[in-house]
Amino acid sequence: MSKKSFRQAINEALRQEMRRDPRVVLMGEDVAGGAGAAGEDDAWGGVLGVTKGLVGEFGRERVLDTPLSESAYIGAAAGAAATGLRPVAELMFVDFMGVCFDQIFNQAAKFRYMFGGHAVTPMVIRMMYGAGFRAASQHSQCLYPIFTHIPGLKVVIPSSAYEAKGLLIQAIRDDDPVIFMENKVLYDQEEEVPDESYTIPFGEANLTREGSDVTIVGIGRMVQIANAAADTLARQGISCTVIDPRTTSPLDTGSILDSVEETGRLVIVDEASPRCNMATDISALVAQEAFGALRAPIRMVCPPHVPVPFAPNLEDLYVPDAARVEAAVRAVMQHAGKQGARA
Amino acid sequence: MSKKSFRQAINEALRQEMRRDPRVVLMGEDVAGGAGAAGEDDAWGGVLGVTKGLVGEFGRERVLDTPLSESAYIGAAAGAAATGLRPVAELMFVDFMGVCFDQIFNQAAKFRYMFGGHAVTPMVIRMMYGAGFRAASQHSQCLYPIFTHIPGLKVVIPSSAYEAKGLLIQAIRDDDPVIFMENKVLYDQEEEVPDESYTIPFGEANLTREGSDVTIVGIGRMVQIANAAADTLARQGISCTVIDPRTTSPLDTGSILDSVEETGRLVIVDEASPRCNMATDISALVAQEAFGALRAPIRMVCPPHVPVPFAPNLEDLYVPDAARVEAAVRAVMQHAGKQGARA
Amino acid sequence: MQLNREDLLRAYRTMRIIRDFEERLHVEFATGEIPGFVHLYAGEEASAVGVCMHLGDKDHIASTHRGHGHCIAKGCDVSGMMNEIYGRKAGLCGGKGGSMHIADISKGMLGANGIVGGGPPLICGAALTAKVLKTGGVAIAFLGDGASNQGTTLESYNLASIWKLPAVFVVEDNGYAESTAASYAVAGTQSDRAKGFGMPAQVVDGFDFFAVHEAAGAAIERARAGEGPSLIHVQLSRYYGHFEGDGMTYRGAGEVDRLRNDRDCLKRFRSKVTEAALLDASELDSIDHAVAEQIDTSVRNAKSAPPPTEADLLTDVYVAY
Amino acid sequence: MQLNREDLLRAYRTMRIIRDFEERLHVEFATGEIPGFVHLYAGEEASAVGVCMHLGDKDHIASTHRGHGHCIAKGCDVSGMMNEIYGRKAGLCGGKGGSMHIADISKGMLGANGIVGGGPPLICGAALTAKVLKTGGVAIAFLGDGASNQGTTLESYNLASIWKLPAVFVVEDNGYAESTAASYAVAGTQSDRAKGFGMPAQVVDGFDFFAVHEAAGAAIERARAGEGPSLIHVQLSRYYGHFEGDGMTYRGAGEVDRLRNDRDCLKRFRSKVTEAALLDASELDSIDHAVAEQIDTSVRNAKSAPPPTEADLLTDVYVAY
Ligand SMILES: Cc1ncc(C[n+]2csc(CCOP(=O)(O)OP(=O)(O)O)c2C)c(N)n1
Ligand SMILES: Cc1ncc(C[n+]2csc(CCOP(=O)(O)OP(=O)(O)O)c2C)c(N)n1
Ligand SMILES: [Mg+2]
Ligand SMILES: [Mg+2]
Repeated sequence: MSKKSFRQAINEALRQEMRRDPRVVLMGEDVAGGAGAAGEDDAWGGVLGVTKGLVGEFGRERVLDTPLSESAYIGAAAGAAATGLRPVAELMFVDFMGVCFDQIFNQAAKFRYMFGGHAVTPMVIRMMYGAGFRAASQHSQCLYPIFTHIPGLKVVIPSSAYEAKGLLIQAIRDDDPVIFMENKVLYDQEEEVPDESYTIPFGEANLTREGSDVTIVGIGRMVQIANAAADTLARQGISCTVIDPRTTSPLDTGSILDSVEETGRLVIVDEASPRCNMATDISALVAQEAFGALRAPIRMVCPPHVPVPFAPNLEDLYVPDAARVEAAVRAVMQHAGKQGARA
Repeated sequence: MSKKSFRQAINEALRQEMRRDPRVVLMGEDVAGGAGAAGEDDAWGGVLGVTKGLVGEFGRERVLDTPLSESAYIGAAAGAAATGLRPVAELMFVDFMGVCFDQIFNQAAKFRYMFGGHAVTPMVIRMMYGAGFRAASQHSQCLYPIFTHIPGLKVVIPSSAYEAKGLLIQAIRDDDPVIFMENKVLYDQEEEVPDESYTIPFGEANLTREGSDVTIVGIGRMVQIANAAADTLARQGISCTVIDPRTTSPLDTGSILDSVEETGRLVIVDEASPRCNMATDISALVAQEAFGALRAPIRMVCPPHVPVPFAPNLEDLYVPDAARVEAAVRAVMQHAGKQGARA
Repeated sequence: MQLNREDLLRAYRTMRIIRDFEERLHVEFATGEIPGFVHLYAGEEASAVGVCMHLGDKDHIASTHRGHGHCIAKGCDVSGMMNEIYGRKAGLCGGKGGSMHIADISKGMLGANGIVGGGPPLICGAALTAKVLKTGGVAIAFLGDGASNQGTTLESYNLASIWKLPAVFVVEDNGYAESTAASYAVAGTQSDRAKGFGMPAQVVDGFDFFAVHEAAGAAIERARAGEGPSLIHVQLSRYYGHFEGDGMTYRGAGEVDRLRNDRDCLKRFRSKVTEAALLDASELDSIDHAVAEQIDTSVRNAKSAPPPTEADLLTDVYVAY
Repeated sequence: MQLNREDLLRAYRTMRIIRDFEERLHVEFATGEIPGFVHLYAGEEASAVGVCMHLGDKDHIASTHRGHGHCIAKGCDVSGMMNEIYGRKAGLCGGKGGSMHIADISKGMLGANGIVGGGPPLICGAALTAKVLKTGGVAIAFLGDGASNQGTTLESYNLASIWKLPAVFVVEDNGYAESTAASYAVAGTQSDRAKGFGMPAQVVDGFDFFAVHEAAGAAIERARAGEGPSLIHVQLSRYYGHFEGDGMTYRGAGEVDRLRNDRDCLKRFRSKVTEAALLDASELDSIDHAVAEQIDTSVRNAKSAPPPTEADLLTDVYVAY
């Protein structure tokens, strides 16, 4: 056990799984870097250095730099998975899914069903998501609601380094296509991460904190925002449960419903665009399945329905922060009861 | 005024707008048909004959058969829209969005915001959606939740021939990128449609029926299913309001909230895959904004989280039908009150 | 690869099965009993069979919406296919896929595909598996002239080329994508495109089984030898509409009849092998009869076979969830 | 197009503005004051300027993530650009776009683009507008060697070709896509690819303004004359990393220094026009001074300019909603 960054945790998960299973191969743009160039090999290890060092250990047959052709190589990962490899493909930024989405949602995700259960497609697609990098509209999106919408995909969104390692190892061992989303703002964040390999099962939420007044569900990095808000609120006498679902598909509906049965109040923090996102998904689940327990409106803390802006001051306004979560929690705490709720 | 099919209504809308405005051009695979072939020109008029006859009137300079290159021609529509044309591009089946999504969501949808308000991109992308054709997993999806999720797009889903004509004319005159979704099962359905041109504004829901017990919101063809259910329920003494939002983006939140304030009960019927879909979106809206009015859990009637199956008996089970809507309405009517709701 | 008697009989039988399968579907579709979209391969048989004769179960193919011929040539069970097309539980995909999604991965058949251009990237993956796991296998993408304009296809040419994958791209150019002529929609030539991505290409007459067989043999041998991908431009024609229900008004008068009379791959095969005294006409006749019976039985069985059960709606989405 | 004195001065000034703009950003980025990703165009100036000298406001270009040079060459306001890069309200996009999304549609500049291969389809559209509305305009897509492997680009070649659009594809081949060499990632040649889609191609030395200018002139003239699209393969190099922060360890030792010394487009332009006595060195010197001052002012102003207001977060998503 030692302190490792989110980046290192992912690198270690990849390395350990590649050692364990020769069928695991990596592919993506610059995942090694320097292919065909005169200078250093392994020059990049991914655009933010996450896969650095792996080509040195596993060679270019298993760590494949790709051309700028996402449909071809993400589709190749699907075809390879269906025929015996266990590829981990990197899409770099989730924002690029628009040039290769067909291979993900119509091919990989549907093989098993369309083919009557006779296909197994064990692939992982890793990608960065999220705002905070001043990278503007085309490099800052979340988009996991889109993948969550698609039957046949699993969607994993780790909230910390420890989570990232265990969930990625699980993803690689999983026999279904897995979308693995890495919040780029977290890469340098460190925490204690075991050296040995371990898995965190899908569909089992993590209650990062337990309280009695309000349930807060956060997605990915928003778990941290939720925890920060809960800290402040605790000092003010409001006791929150914070739930990290870890995977949005499958979603651990039981943990969320159980918690709301106890607290009677729900706030959801989602960094994704607000329409048809995870906040609406979880809210709808609870409004259908735990309505009787609800003592206040469900509140969603999300960005506005606008593309991610470039200017730092605007981007900071765009992303949900702890202050907004605190305000939402206070609002549901102050709610008088069932009558006259429409504010 | 005369009886026209949904198909004819769309054809007429296109024809009238092309007559009115020479900047309106059509493009898509086989929208005329027969390009370069030895036989009949205008051989197809779209895969299900929707654009038949238009090339005869407007010529091949304005009715453009395209190669099988969705990224190129949908992107071309975006580029043409930004530079002075008003293109109506046809994607054929929404299921094909995966090969061209980038041009829709990262280009057309974001131009205006990324460019600080200096771009205008008046384009319409027409496409078929929905199950019922025994067309299996890759030709039967809804996917409008994905477009609704994207800021910068407008999403229109007409529920009948009358609606289709008025909404399509509005879409063509609109200055933003519009996704126009046509349920293929409706093409042969007829109703009275005015001969003259008319528009139906976006973001104004249509209450196809008003009642006092339950609000039912249906999306696209599901409005018809909702109305059929409401007919049956009316005979059983349950009085429903049925709301057709017409556009999911913008969404007429006011009409939905007002209705729930009156009825206190909400059922949403959405043919899209159940996670992060319009049913969750509307449910979440109401659970946040009209919670105090709710007298029962919100119920969502959606397909299961599976790809669309091929076998007719399975497909019929997959799509929400009136019986399921009726059952959901009865369930919310029978709900005892706020306590013990979790069933 | 030299063709012995067995091979010739197999080639003829396979082409005949495809032809009868499709001709019969054409008839049955008209009765309204077959659900969904059906794209017939009749007329193009020499391509699927000429290519797949070189392949074994460890080799993979990816097919298209017009997939029946490729499935049969790659060894998919014919009655399993017929059941699938009728939406039956006993179908190769349990009735969940239908005509556009028939697959049998155990036979190396990675699926018909409802997305034009869906297959070529997958084939890069199958070829990568062969390369990394050193299976000796090759991977073949069948694609149409229309699909040759899809970005996914063109990217795959490049990827296969730079990775020197054991892959072959078989462009089945039947002159049309739906109602749009290739002469309108395809700029340049298929061979020049291959060259643009550093691949060799061959152009072959797709009515001639032997020509296809030879070209495919060379391309596949090259791939197996680790020399990388190549492209075969097969020029052929479809006898029926794009899908059943297409009136084909865009085709020139008599176009199909002429092709059927003058160039048909089965007729040509028959006259060639009988004239060269490689096979007897009677042997071929008895294949014809046996195949007719086989197809008849498979249709009769499929018509009365049970559909999937309600529970099947929810299974097979994930291995575990 | 013959280049008169005015043209030569303009060409030099524009290249110099681009160079100084980029060199200065390189310095300023290191201070940490510039937000986001910044991709510098320094070294490639002759391409943007050689092409855009032929264009007016009714002609359109689509650019890339490495867009500053194209913007400046197409006439975007330099201080508006600098403000944009600093995220200021006075930026060309109100601070909402940043380096990767600078656009000025009134100048025919359809935007830098954060998506590699995003531009070529758009340019087909701009060219279609020119054709349908008979504006006489042409549309140019700039794209990198990396982008030449993107399906969107390859589809656009075909679409432009079959529609005979007044379009030109300028492949700026700087030998790398991020850290990956074109020699590894690009199979075939850019010219052969063009041929595969029925387009003529020219290969030019991208350090030589005059070579680019001539090739672009011919391609643009062809497009304006209604003879369809073509491709120009411009061979050049970038002086800085893929983006600021890239250590460029993948490049050969001394690679950039050699290029800067031996082939630099500004040096070459200067020696050519002074040796031929077309312009005086002193004229060029005074341009250098004026440009240095202009860039300095624009940076100084941008640093102290106000950011967008909170309300700006929510505006400009739709024309009306
Ligand atoms: C991505 C995509 N776009 C469009 C279609 C609709 N479509 C199905 S088949 C077809 C034509 C295919 O032509 P070609 O590739 O030549 O194959 P052929 O039908 O001639 O065998 C089209 C446009 C589709 N299925 N997928
Ligand atoms: C679709 C997509 N894939 C990947 C990226 C990440 N990316 C940005 S620039 C770049 C390399 C581009 O290379 P090239 O086209 O040669 O342009 P250059 O940077 O050399 O000017 C990559 C991979 C992206 N922005 N968009
Ligand atoms: Mg074809
Ligand atoms: Mg480059």
